[in-house]
Amino acid sequence: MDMYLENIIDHGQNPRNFGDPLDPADIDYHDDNPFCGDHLHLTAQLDEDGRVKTVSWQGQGCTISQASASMLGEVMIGKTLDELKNFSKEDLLDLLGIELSPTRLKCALLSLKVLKAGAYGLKNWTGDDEDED
Amino acid sequence: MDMYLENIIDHGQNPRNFGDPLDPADIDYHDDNPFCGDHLHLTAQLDEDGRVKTVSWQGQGCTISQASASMLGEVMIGKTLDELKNFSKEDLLDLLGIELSPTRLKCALLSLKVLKAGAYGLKNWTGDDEDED
Amino acid sequence: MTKTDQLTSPLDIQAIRADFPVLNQEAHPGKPLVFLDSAASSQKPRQVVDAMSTYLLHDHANVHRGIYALSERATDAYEAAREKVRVFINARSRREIIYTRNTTESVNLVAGSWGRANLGPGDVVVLSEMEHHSNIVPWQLLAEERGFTIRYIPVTDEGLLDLAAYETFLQQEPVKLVSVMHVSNVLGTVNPVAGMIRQAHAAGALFMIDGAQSVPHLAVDVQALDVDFLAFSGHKMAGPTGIGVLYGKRVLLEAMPPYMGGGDMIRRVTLEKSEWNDLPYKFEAGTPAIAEAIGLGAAVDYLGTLGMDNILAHEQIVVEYAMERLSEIPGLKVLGPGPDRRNGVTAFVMQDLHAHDTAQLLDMEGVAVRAGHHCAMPLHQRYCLPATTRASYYVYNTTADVDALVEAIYNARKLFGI
Amino acid sequence: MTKTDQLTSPLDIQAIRADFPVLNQEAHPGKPLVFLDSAASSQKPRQVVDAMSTYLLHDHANVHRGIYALSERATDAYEAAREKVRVFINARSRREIIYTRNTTESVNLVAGSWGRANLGPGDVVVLSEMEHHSNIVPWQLLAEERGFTIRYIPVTDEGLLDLAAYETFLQQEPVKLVSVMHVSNVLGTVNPVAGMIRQAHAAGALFMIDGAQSVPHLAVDVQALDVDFLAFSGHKMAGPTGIGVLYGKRVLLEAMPPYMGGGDMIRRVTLEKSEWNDLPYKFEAGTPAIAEAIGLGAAVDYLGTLGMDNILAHEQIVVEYAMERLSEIPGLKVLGPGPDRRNGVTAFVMQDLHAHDTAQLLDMEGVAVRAGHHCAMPLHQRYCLPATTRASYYVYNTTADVDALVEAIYNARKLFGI
Ligand SMILES: Cc1ncc(COP(=O)(O)O)c(C=O)c1O
Ligand SMILES: Cc1ncc(COP(=O)(O)O)c(C=O)c1O
Repeated sequence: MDMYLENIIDHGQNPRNFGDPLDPADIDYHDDNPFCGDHLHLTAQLDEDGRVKTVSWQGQGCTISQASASMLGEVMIGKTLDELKNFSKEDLLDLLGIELSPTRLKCALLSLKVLKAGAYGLKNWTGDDEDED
Repeated sequence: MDMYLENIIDHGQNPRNFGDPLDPADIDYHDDNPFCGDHLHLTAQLDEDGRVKTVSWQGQGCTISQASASMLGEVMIGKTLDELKNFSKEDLLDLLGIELSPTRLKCALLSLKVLKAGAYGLKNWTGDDEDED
Repeated sequence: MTKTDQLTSPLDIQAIRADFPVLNQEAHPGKPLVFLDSAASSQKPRQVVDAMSTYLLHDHANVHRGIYALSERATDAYEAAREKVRVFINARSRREIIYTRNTTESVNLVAGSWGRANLGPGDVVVLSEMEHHSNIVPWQLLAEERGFTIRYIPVTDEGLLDLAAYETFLQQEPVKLVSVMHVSNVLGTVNPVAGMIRQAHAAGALFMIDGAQSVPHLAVDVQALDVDFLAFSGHKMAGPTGIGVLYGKRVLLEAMPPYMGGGDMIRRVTLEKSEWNDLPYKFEAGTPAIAEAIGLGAAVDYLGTLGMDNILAHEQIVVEYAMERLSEIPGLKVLGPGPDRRNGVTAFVMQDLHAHDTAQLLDMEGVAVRAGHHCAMPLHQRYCLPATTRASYYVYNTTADVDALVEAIYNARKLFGI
Repeated sequence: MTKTDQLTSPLDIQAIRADFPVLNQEAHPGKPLVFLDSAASSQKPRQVVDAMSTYLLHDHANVHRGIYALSERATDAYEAAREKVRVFINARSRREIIYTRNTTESVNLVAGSWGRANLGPGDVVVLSEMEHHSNIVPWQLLAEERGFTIRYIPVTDEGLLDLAAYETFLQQEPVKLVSVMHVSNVLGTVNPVAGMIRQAHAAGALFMIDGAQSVPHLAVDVQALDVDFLAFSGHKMAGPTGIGVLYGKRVLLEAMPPYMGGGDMIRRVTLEKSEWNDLPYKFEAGTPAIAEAIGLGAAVDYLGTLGMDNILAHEQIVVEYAMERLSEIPGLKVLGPGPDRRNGVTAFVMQDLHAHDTAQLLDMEGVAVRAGHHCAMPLHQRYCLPATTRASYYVYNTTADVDALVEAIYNARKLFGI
C-alpha cells in the first residue's frame, strides 16, 4: 500500500489555503476525529454566482488528513454549493489517488465530513457512518 | 467407579430409622441441597449418659443421600455428642465404602452437614465448604 | 445409525460426526461415549477449532485502530464474523449485533442498560414460569433496585404457555417488556413467539427472546419476527465458549446508555465525562473475545452449510423417536408437549429412580445426560419435581444414540431391581 | 538477536520465539514482521493454543454439576486453571479468583457490585490522571448514578504520580476506594503501589490495582501487597482472548451483591427471589469461558516455567536498549521516566511526524507499533498531545527488534525529508 506518494507528502507539509477562518463566511464548520486527535476548521466564501471564491482552513492531524484537506480545499474553488453537496467519497479518494486502510480512511474523510456538513449547514452530519452498514 | 454397591442400594431403598421427627428431641436440624433438591430432617434423643438412644429422620433425595443418612443414623446410636462432633467426612466415606465424584460428594455429605449442625446446635454450619479451599 | 436415519434424515450424519472428534471416545473402558447433553453445551466441529487456532497462532493482534497489517487482518476477521452472524439471524445492520460472553450476559445487558433506564415503580415486566434462571434473576435483581413488578406467564400441565393469562397481563397491566424463551431447555416446548410479539407490540410493550435453545436448532429471522431483542450463546450452537450475542433493534440500542465502561466503547474521555462510541462498540467495552467471535463465525458457516432446515428436520426425527422409545419404559414420564410442538430435548422422571442416580447409572454405560433443575427451578417447583433427567440432541445425534439411552435405562432399572 | 542479549538475558529468546509461530511471517512481501504491540495484546505460544484446541476437540462439556465423566473432566480442567491463577498471584483461596472477560469487566464488576452498594454522595474515589479508560469510565458512569466524587492523582512532567497530592486526598477527603494502575500502558511508569496501599489502608480506604500491564510482566503477590482487588487480562499475558480475572479479598467478595444474574450464580431461585451461590460462582453467571480459562491456565504455566523474574530481567534489557537507541533520534522524545522506574513500553513523539504517519510508515517496514491515545485520553490531554506512537515489548522481543524499529524510523524520516 503506497500511501505516501510525493504529492501527498507535499500537500501534508505545505498545505494550500491554510489560514485563519474567514469572517464572514458562507461555509463555516469544524469537527474532529477524537480517536486520532485530528481536527479541522473549514471556511469558504461564495461569489455572486454562488461559486466558491475563497477557502481557508486550519487544522491539525496526520499527513493524510492534512493533505486531504489541502487537496479538497483546492478543488472546492469554482464549485457551487450543489456541486459540493454531490462531491462523493469516491471523488475524494480519486483526488488523493492512494489506497487507504479502514483506519486511515477516517483520517482522509474528516475533511469531506466537514465540507458536507458545512455545505448542508448541518450540525451533526452522519452520512459516512451510514455507509458502513 | 462403583457407587451402587448392594448395601448402598439396600439402604437407599429401605432406609433405617426413617420416620417422623421425634418430639422432644436433643438433636433436631434440617437442611437441604438446593442444587439437587435433596432435603433431610434429622432428630435424635439422648439417654441419661448423653448417648444417642433414638434416631429418626425423614428426607428426600437420591440413593446416595438417602443411603448416607440411613447408614449415618445407624452409627449415631450409642455415641455421645462429642463423638458425633468428631465424626469426620472421612469416617462417613469409610462407612459408605464407595468412591464419589465431587458432584455426588455433596449428596453424601448432606447427612453429615445436618448431623454436625444439629450436634453443635448451629444455624449455618459451613464446615464442609471450608474444606474445599 | 439405524435404517430409519438413513432413509429419512436429509443429512449425512456419519460424515457430520467425523467433524466432531470428541464423539469418538470411550466414556469409560469399553463404554463408547453417547453424548446427549448438547442443550447444556454443544460439541464443536474441527472447522471451528481450526479457525480459532489459526487465528491465535498466525493472525492475532488487538483489533480496532491498529495501523499495521496484522491488526487490520485481525479486525477484518473479527468484523467478518459479525457480518456472518448478522446474515444468520437476518438482522438489518451489523451494528445491531453485539458480542457478549453468553446468553446470560446478553440478558443482563438489556436489564442493566435498557431496564435501568426505563423501568420504575408501576411498570411491569412479563416473564414466564418456564424461564431459565438467566432470564429471571437479572430482572429480579433489577426489580429490587428499581421497584417494578414481574409477572410470570403460567405453564400448563402439558408444558405450554398459558396464552390467555398472557393476554390478560397485556390488557390489564402497564407492561413495558416481555422476555420469554423461544424453546424451553426442559420441556422442549417451542413457544409461539411470532404471535406473542405481535400482541406485545399492540399493547405497546417491547419483546425479548431468549434464543439460547432456538438459534442453534432452527432458523430465527429477527426481521420476520420483528423482535426487539434476541439473546443467544455461541457454545450451544457448535461455537466456542466465551462468546454470545445480543441482537437489538438499532433505534433501541442507540437510545440505551452504555452497560460497561472502558476502552473501545468511548469516543472521547476527559476527567469530567465521556462520550460514547457508535454501535455496536458502545456495548463492547475492553478487548473483546476476538478468537471466540471468529470461532462463532466459523460455527455459523458450519451450520449454514448444513442448512438450518435440514438440522431441524433431522432433530425432529431423533426427538420423535426418543419420545416413542422413552414412553415404552414403565414408570417413565417425559415432560412437555408432543413431538410436533417441541424441539431438541427430552427431560423425564422415573418412579423409584432419582434423577441423579439415573444420570450416574447412565454414565456408567457411557451415556452422558444431565440431571437436576437445569437452571429452571421455578419450572420444577411448578411440577413439584426436585429434579429431572434430561437427554438432549443435536445434529450429530442419531436414533442409535436413543437406543443406547433406552438400553442404559433398562440396565439401571435392573440394577435397582425395578 | 544481538550479542548483548546472548550475554545478559537469562532466557533463551530464540527458543521462546519458536513457540510463537505468528512471529515467523512477513508483514508485507520482503518485510519480516517485527511485533512491538504486546501492550495492546500479546501473542500466544503454541502451548496455550494446543491446550484450548485439545479441550475443545476432546474434553468439552458444560461444567459444574454434570454427572458424567466428560463433564467432570471439563470441570476439573476449568477449576485446575483457577488454582494455577491463584498460585500465580499468590491468593489465599481459589474462591478469590473470579473469571471475567478482561480487565475492563473486572473493573466494571467492582464498580457495579461493590461500588453501587457502597458509594454515595460525599464519598470519594481516587483514580489517577494516567489511568486507562477502563479504570475511569466505569467510575464516571457510576458517579453519575450514585453521586460520589472522583479525584485524580496528578501526573508529573516526568510521568510519575504526584504522591504528595495523593497523601492530601487521603488526609482531607472521605476516600472509600483508590483504584490505580500498577504499570502505565503509555508512560511505562511502575507505580509504587505497595506504599500507596499502606497509605490507603491507614486512611480507611480500599485499594484496587489495574494490573493489566503488570501481571504479564512482573511477579505480583496479592498477599504481600495486601491489595483488596486486582484486575488483569489473559490476552496480554500470553493467554487467550475472552478471559480476564478479578482477584478480591474473600471477606469483601462475600459481602458484595452479585453483578450479573443467571445460571450457576444462584443457590436457589423462586418466582419471588433468589439466593446466591458461594464464591467464586456468585460472580460467574452463565456458562463461563471454559476453554479460555484453560488457555489462561496454560499461559500461567508457560510464564511460570520461564520465571517472572527472568521475564522482567529480559524486558529490562530490551527497554533500556530501546530508550538509549530512541533518544539518539533527533526530535524524538520518549514519554515517561527513566529505565529504572519503567517497564515494557516506550511511547514517543517526533517533531514533524504525526503518530499515525509514523505507525503507518513503520508498518511499511514490517514494524508493528500502535499510534493514538492508547485508551488514555486524559493522560494525552495532560501532556497536550493528540497522539503518541508506542512500541511495547514482551518476552519474545529482542534488541534486534529495537534495531529494526530505529532503522524504520530513520527511513520514515528520510521519506519525509526530515
Ligand atoms: C493499563 C490497562 N488497563 C486496562 C486495560 C484494558 O484491558 P482489556 O482491554 O483487556 O480489558 C489495558 C489494555 O489496554 C491497559 O493497558
Ligand atoms: C433457555 C436458556 N436460556 C439461557 C441459557 C443460558 O445460557 P448461557 O449459560 O450460555 O448464558 C440457557 C443455557 O443453559 C438456556 O437453555
